[in-house]
Amino acid sequence: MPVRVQADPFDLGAETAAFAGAAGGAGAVVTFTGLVRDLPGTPLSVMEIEHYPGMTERAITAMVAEATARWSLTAVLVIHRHGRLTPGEAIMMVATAAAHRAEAFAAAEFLMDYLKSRAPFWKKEVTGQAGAWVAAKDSDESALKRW
Amino acid sequence: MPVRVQADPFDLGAETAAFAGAAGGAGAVVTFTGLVRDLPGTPLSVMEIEHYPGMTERAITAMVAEATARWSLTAVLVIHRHGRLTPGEAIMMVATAAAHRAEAFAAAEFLMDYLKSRAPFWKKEVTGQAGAWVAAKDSDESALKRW
Amino acid sequence: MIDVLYFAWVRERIGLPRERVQTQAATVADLVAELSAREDRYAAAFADTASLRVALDQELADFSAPLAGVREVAFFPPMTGG
Amino acid sequence: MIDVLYFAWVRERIGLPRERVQTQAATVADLVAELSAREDRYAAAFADTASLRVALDQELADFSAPLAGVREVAFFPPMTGG
Repeated sequence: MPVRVQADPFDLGAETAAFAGAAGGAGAVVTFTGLVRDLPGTPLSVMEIEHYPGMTERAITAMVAEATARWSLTAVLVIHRHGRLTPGEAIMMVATAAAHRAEAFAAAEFLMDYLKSRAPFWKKEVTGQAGAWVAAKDSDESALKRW
Repeated sequence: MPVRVQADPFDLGAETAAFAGAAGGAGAVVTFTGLVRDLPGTPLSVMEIEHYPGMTERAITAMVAEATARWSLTAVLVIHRHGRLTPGEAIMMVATAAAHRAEAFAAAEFLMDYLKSRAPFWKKEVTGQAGAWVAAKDSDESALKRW
Repeated sequence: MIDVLYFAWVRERIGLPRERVQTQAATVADLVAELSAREDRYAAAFADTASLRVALDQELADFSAPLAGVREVAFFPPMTGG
Repeated sequence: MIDVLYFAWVRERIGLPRERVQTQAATVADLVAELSAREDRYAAAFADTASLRVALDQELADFSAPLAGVREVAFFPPMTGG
């Protein structure tokens, strides 16, 4: 199943290796991984990710269908976590496989731009007792205009 | 060392996991992997990759320095194999880490465009006794113009 | 009867994740007006609809969209996935 | 004396990967002319310099580049890495 929304951690290395191993006729594999930042010297904060069960899977599946229609992809994978994540953990990954690199890159960027602004996830950074919802960026909304 | 030119296979999963694990303050990791195509129904052919020892490392190191100067990257990795590769094997990988996804994607695409046309590697596809040098593509040369 | 869902700071401001609402509202905007008239916490959550998004039956929609036949309405801030 | 290296089909056509060449050639183009005059296999390899690339001391260069001070010249087809 190319779309997985889950609370559990995933193994980035194993997922990447399995994806490339099953990519078959592809010459080009692109992955994107989003990480909870782990900045030395800053107070340790966790990230809480809320989502809209049902709509999340539906929205991402529609994005994957759109990407598959636009580019000749031999495989696509989207994994996105929700719940409580600690610094350094992978939040999500996208992988695309295609015969040519331009298509694999374009599809991965397209999926990322849509995931950022059109998949129903909301991030909250919690430091100590205080939590702050991450604000959506205008640059993320405007990134959609290129597609 | 962010540039490795080697005959030995590399472990894509382990390299990706290690890279993301060491990316520190990065929120975004992009990888590109080039694979020897493994098309069902076509005769099995191996790929022989010749390179120019010394110049290869020098050229890739210069590309990495240029990428690091252009974008705010927290880490870069380039692994490129030479010698005899079989279908499905990884030829090379590029990984970039940055605070923001646009920079990680741009740097990875930049490095790929330059590796394709400016790093001294030459691919030969060998099917049975016959070998054919892979021709450079005009589209790869023109891809450089965007940077 | 319609299911109304709230996420992220909308959920926190209103103080619950979902409720069933008896309404004759014709559009999303009408429903927002009805809810805002109930209590301050609703009025606070819906004060600036430009900073809110709405989904009807799990598809993004506009505040002018009709509610006829809709079973589930969700209100939330701009999404921050990826 | 200068080291001259050949790669890929240039190497195959000329039949060796490298050689030391005694030359007074002022430019890469002059060196190509000297080598082409030696034997058919060199003439064949250098027949179309538009399809060749040259590196001087491991840096890409033009065929019009001077050879003064250069220790290593390499001829090869357009690169196909990645």
